[in-house]
Amino acid sequence: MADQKRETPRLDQLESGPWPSFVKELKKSRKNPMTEDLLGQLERSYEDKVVHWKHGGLVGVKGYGGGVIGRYSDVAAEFPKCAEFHTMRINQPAGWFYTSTVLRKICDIWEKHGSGITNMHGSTGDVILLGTTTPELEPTFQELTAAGFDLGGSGSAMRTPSCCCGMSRCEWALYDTMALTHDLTMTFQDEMHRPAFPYKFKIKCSGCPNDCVASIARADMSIIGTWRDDIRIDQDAVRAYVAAGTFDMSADVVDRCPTRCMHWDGKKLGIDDSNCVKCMHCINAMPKALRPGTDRGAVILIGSKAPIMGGALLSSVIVPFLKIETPYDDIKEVTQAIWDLWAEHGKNRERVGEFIQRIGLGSFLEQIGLEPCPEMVMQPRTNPYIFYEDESENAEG
Amino acid sequence: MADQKRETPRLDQLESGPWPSFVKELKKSRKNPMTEDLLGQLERSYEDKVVHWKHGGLVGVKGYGGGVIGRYSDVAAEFPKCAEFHTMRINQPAGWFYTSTVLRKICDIWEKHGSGITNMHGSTGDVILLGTTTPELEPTFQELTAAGFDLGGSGSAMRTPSCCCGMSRCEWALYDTMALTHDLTMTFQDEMHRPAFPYKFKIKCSGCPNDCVASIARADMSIIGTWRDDIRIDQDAVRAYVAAGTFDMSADVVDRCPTRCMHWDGKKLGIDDSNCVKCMHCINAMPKALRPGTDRGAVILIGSKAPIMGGALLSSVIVPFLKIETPYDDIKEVTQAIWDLWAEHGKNRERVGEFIQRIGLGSFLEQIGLEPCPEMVMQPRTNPYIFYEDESENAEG
Amino acid sequence: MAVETKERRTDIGPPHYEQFLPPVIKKNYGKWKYHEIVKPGVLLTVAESGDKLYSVRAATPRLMSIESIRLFADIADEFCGGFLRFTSRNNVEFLLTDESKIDPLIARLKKEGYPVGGMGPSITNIVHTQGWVHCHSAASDASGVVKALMDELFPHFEKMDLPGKLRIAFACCLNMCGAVHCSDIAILGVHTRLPVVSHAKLGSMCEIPTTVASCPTGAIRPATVDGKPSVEVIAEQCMFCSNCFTVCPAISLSDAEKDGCSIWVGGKVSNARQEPMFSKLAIPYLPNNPPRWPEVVAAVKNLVEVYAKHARKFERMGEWIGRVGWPKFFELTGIPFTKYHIDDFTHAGESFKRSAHLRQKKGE
Amino acid sequence: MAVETKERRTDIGPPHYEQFLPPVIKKNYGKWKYHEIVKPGVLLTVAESGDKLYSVRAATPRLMSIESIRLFADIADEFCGGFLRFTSRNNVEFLLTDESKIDPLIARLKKEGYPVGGMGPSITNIVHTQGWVHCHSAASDASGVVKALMDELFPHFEKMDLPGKLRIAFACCLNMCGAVHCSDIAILGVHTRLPVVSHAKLGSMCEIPTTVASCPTGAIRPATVDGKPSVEVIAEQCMFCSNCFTVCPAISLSDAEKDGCSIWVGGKVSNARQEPMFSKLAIPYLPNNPPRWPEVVAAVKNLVEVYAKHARKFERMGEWIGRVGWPKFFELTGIPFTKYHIDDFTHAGESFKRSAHLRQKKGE
Ligand code: SRM
Ligand code: SRM
Ligand code: SRM
Ligand code: SRM
Ligand code: SF4
Ligand code: SF4
Ligand code: SF4
Ligand code: SF4
Ligand code: SF4
Ligand code: SF4
Ligand code: SF4
Ligand code: SF4
Repeated sequence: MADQKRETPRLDQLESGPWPSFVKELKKSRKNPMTEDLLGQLERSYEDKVVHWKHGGLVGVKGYGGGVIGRYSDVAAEFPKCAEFHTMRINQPAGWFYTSTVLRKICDIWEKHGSGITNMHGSTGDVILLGTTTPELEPTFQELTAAGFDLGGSGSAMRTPSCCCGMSRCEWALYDTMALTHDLTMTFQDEMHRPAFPYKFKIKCSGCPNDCVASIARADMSIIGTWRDDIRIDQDAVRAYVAAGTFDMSADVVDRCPTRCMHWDGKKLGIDDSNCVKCMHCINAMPKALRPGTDRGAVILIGSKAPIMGGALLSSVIVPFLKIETPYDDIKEVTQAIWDLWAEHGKNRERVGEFIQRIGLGSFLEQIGLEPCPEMVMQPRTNPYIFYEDESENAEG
Repeated sequence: MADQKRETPRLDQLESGPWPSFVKELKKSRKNPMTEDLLGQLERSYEDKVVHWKHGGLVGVKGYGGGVIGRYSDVAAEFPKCAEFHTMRINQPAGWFYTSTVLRKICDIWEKHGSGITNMHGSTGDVILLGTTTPELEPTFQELTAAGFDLGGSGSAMRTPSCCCGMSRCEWALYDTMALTHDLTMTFQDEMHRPAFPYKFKIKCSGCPNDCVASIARADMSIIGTWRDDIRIDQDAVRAYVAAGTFDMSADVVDRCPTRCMHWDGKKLGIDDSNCVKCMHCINAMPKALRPGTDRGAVILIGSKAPIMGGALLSSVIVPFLKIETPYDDIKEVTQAIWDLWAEHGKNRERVGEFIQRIGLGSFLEQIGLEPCPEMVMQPRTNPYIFYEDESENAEG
Repeated sequence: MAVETKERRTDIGPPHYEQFLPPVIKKNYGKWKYHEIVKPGVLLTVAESGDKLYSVRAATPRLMSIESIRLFADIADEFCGGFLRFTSRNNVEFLLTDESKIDPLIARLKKEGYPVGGMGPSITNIVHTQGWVHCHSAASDASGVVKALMDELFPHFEKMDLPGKLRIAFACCLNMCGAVHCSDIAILGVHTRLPVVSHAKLGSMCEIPTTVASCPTGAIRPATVDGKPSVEVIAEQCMFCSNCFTVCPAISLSDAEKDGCSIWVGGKVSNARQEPMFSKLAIPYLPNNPPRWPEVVAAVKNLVEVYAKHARKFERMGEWIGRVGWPKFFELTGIPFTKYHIDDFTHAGESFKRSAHLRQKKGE
Repeated sequence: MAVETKERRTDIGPPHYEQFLPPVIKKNYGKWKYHEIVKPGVLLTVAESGDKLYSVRAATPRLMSIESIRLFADIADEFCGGFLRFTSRNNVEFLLTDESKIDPLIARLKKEGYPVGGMGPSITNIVHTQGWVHCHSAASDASGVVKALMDELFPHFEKMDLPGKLRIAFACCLNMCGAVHCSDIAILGVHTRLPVVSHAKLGSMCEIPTTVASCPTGAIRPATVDGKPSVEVIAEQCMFCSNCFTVCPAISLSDAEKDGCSIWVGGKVSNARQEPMFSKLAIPYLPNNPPRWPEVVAAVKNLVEVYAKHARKFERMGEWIGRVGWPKFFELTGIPFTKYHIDDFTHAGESFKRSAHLRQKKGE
């Protein structure tokens, strides 16, 4: 059946148009019988308007509790070559940098052992190798490690950390995102490969508050670069932007500053840095004229996640400013303290953000040994339901 | 004991100072033995730092389920004259207007039947007659009704509605708060005097968004005047304010407009009324120059309350604009519809605001027969937990 | 409808307000043009007709003897044809048309101990509650704290020297009978010790299911004590709200040494500029120290002075804090930030700071 | 640590990124000065040293054949010494120092079907998920909807003609594997029919307590069906989140006719200007209509065009709506506002409009 091409009239309609076509990609690999059957099954889904995959069983490679997502067809009789169609999550190099050489190595391995179809990349950041069978998992894994690659995370484990390109290419990187990501990934190999948490735990590192890796929305721990001193201003360059007329300095920059701490008199740009909340907007608007300060570090935020099950969360501040310096001991210590607490007291399938809301941020901080500070809240509590402990310690002079 | 003055060294310290002293007030009435003992008991509380009242039992006047708060001393042996010390809540005239004549009538009645101590007024708005005994309740009530007064609300009933002075003295009143309050009070006498709700229900009427009767924070139904057309501007008067220099037009007015819909070029004030949210600020700043529009009515909001037990609530919009015209049928209909639903499905001690949050605003609106509109929300939902009914009705062309 | 005797009047409602309005108001009702605060406590309202109404606002302690009400009646007769009103914040207003009587009226009121002021950008009367004078639930007195506070804040009542209106409220327990949850500054009486249950009485005095249901945090469960049906309180889950006490007289939370006051800031009610806001916790606990609560008075005074110094014109307390940020508020007021400030009730997560928008403190 | 054979390498982690960096990056790492988008899809980054790096960004469908990856490798060898990277939104970037190679590279990429663009104020790649290609949970396909959308929105990828960045995301079920909850525009696959329980299989395939606990609204309770232990779903309490299905394979929610897509708007992630925001519901339901989902495409296109026409420079979708108000958004887009738009989950009350700040529509 595999050397006979399946009819895919519905999918074929997605080959036309200016945007790169995933159907063309599938067809490029259709010489692989798994992919040929995948095309067939997908066409079938387009006809039936339902998915044709079943829950995955527990599959994986020896000694690893994750990194592979098992997948089985519910129409295997018709599409036997993709009856089993597991994915392997391969930990990407920090910043998603490659050379042609190393990419070809991955392609060769996947040509030999899998469907030839990938995701570059998965939403968490891994290289996703889409579709292979249980027996192929271990050989694939061994060839990958030989080529220098390892599995990423899945299940109730630390997940593959990811980061923006940071210092490699961006003038705004306020700490070395790629170095930190690589170091944390290496340090926490055990936590990634042998799930021992109540649920998944993701780390994402962005070099500045633009947050190009969406860490504040998609990571249990979000590490976002920032600075403490003054924005550096080149007044000539500011005037050049204004002269060029690409934007209206008052309406588009000054009035858009979230704290309105900028002042423009037509000649000189003033910034009240004590009220600047490091949002990046003015710098984004004038990259040649404004630069972040030089006293740099990061904000650590915790707990973002998708809606299941208590509703989506954004991460919230637990360390307003931290210098990011090798060997990153303080970040590792706070991470470990959080994991210890959450691993012991978190419920099954309770993300750390939900856990904190359940036990209370105040009590969470106390237990991981951090001092509360007003930067952690949008505002102090509005309800009077205070769990007073010993009033003598609350009394104020 | 009563003709012998009690020692009140602690309270005496509160007689000095520029602010009017409640201790002086108590002493002015100490010829009344109840008040003499009250002074004694209060001094005792100042000494013990605890309250000396017990829970009240059910006391009241015939045919009424509320209007009286029973109160008993827990140190009655020592202060026998205030062993029983009930308060009567007397429905104030709308806007708290009085003549000297009518005030004297109340004083005479209270001199005869009670402690001679009052609150002008209670937080809900009533005249509070503080302190009498069970046998005095009915005679007091009869003399009050003879003088034209009636009891206010207490318990799980409609509470005494109140309002700002509105059209009687304020140029900003966008509907007749006193007329509406009086009419609603008269219409709902039964609901006020014979508690039949799951919990209390308060109505407060403010003539404009300044909300001088705090309706949005302290009323289950808040009726706040507003307008739909353009703010009327007297440009000469605007310039006069600027010339007088009491404020900085740009910094204090234009930049303080919540939607930044004002424009000042040094000579002329422009307002983009389509973006004006009727906050009143610019009008407050320049009462001689700006006036609300002439197409007037009110916003109806629902559900505010103090924190017990799900947390405090502010009222939220259920009717973004309504013309307020006698006989106020539409307000009465919506009130009745809300009461019917809440009375049937509300839990014991569940305020209507909590009830709405429990059953969902969408479903609440459906059941009281109001159409949902985007003015009712700060923003549409962010979570995907939608109770779809029949998808055919959701489908969109 | 209730059963009632023939002659007994019921459900007559309040007297119609119209009979209490002075002629100038009746004539110009709904036809006012503009107003002006001519001096502290004196509001001039001008009608379309050109008629003028003066309202002179005097402080009251709210808790009033009938002797003082009669005094007000006499003053009203003397200066303004017997017409007066009270305000939504328990001040009294004398309503005049004769401008020449304003100063004598002010002088008279002052002499009698009811000073004039509380208008415009000032501190007006404190909305408050019963306290030890009448309520069983009070964790602090109300009138005493208010008197002590206003004696100290008095200059701001008589002068209009603040950036904007500053509304203060006091409530003696978490029921918050008043404006505490939405005030520029609020003082709230709090219990901080566990409920004490009289197991002997509970069975006969309270319904156990109602008592259990009353607890917002589920800290109460049914229990049999000494063979009698009663309830027990799970210590770690109790946050001292007193709601169990409200529904069950066999429970008590009062504690002479551990009751006290908390301080809240930054709420508002008006729609002017920013939308209405709740008050936020500033100081979790201060002791009850009658008769003048010096710790509470000092704390409030500090808040008022810091606000007065730093806020811009028209800015309410909460708007000012919103502009400079909470870290700055704690820095300027010198109030320590503790875990109590971090919400941990139902919607707690909504108050966490979920962005990198931070005013960074410059490094050393 | 796991048991492992001697020769078997485990826990080696990813390769170190340094070996993949082009020389210009190695030299100027952390020492960049400024950047400039020289034309759509071409970013110039200038180092303190004066060195210049050009990044040319091309679209990918994310779902890539190894044949195409090899093609990218060949192109990288030809134009930029073999150095390339992928972005956080699944585009590919070729890293050059030789300015003269930019245009030939762009031409070549375009010829191969990987057009260049997606920078600056434009629409870049859609963050998306597996859909019918790989996930058991999908209520809609992912790649197909994305392809249909981007074909239609393509001009906004190639040009920088929008007020600000416009980020689109797609997820095929409520697990939202990606950026749906914080995107300018998000499309979300939804089930709208009750879970169907295979009572015969459930007992052996699923843990009943886990299944019961999985439901956010408590709609599942244990039940005995035909003498076997199983669960039942309380219809009125189910909001089709599929979480029970995630933990229990004996439950299914797929429905060929009733599954579909919802549309969300106004989320963002960056801290630029306003703080990060969640996406808000715009359209509760549109049908699944493969292969090109015309209803979804039309709806998104309308949203993009309305935004493009009305937003100010730099303003993201949610910032624009914040400025003009939600009523205006619904008016301009012509989308009907329904009860589905009103939150009714746990924190619902936080979304109610609790002020009189309303843009009143002028009366007729
Ligand atoms: C492959 C990937 C989607 C993709 O196409 O890229 C993916 C695929 C799945 N995700 Fe995911 N998630 C993927 C990134 C995400 C992200 C985005 C991120 O990491 O930045 C999220 C949102 C952020 C977050 O973590 O909350 C995400 C939130 C979920 C959730 C909901 C978790 C929650 O707490 O709300 C589930 C449900 C679960 O865990 O049971 C889930 C579950 C799943 C499962 C395992 C399905 C399941 O029910 O067990 C999917 C397997 C699909 C398959 O057959 O391949 N996936 N998942 C992404 C991982 C690739 C990679 O390793 O690079
Ligand atoms: C007298 C008064 C305080 C005052 O000094 O002015 C008062 C006094 C009491 N209130 Fe109140 N409330 C008074 C206005 C309020 C207000 C303010 C308002 O109406 O604008 C509130 C906040 C707004 C609200 O309704 O939520 C208020 C919220 C409460 C609550 C909490 C209700 C909640 O849903 O959170 C309770 C507790 C209860 O009902 O069990 C309560 C309960 C009580 C009780 C009956 C005590 C109790 O536990 O049963 C108090 C009786 C005191 C006494 O012995 O005289 N009182 N109460 C006010 C009524 C006077 C009047 O009729 O004019
Ligand atoms: C007399 C009274 C209404 C009544 O029927 O009793 C009243 C009367 C006036 N208010 Fe008020 N307000 C009165 C309580 C309130 C309240 C309610 C409260 O405090 O509990 C509020 C909401 C407070 C809040 O937001 O927390 C209130 C918020 C305002 C505002 C908005 C101020 C702001 O910037 O937020 C204005 C506008 C202004 O002052 O420019 C205003 C303006 C006015 C004006 C100028 C209206 C007018 O043209 O007559 C009146 C005199 C101003 C003054 O006192 O400074 N009135 N006003 C109340 C006097 C209370 C007192 O004795 O001090
Ligand atoms: C390459 C990439 C990082 C990476 O390591 O992969 C990247 C690179 C740059 N980003 Fe980004 N951003 C990248 C994803 C993001 C994301 C994440 C996302 O979209 O999922 C965000 C947050 C989006 C959000 O808020 O929802 C993001 C928000 C920004 C912003 C803030 C824009 C705003 O106004 O909100 C800037 C500043 C600007 O563009 O002026 C920015 C600026 C930049 C600059 C100019 C930084 C620089 O100096 O190099 C880079 C090129 C700009 C461009 O593409 O227009 N980048 N950027 C990502 C390219 C994705 C793509 O292929 O299209
Ligand atoms: S997050 Fe900041 S440092 Fe990182 S790539 Fe984006 S703009 Fe550059
Ligand atoms: S970085 Fe943001 S907050 Fe700081 S000055 Fe610039 S625009 Fe304002
Ligand atoms: S609420 Fe408005 S109308 Fe009523 S008194 Fe206050 S300012 Fe005047
Ligand atoms: S009333 Fe408020 S929203 Fe309207 S123009 Fe004046 S300040 Fe702006
Ligand atoms: S706040 Fe509490 S103690 Fe004070 S009057 Fe109200 S119920 Fe009583
Ligand atoms: S005081 Fe409040 S929290 Fe404590 S047991 Fe009583 S009801 Fe529960
Ligand atoms: S969003 Fe849902 S259906 Fe799509 S990949 Fe994630 S878990 Fe699977
Ligand atoms: S789909 Fe969601 S809401 Fe419905 S029963 Fe399953 S878990 Fe509960």
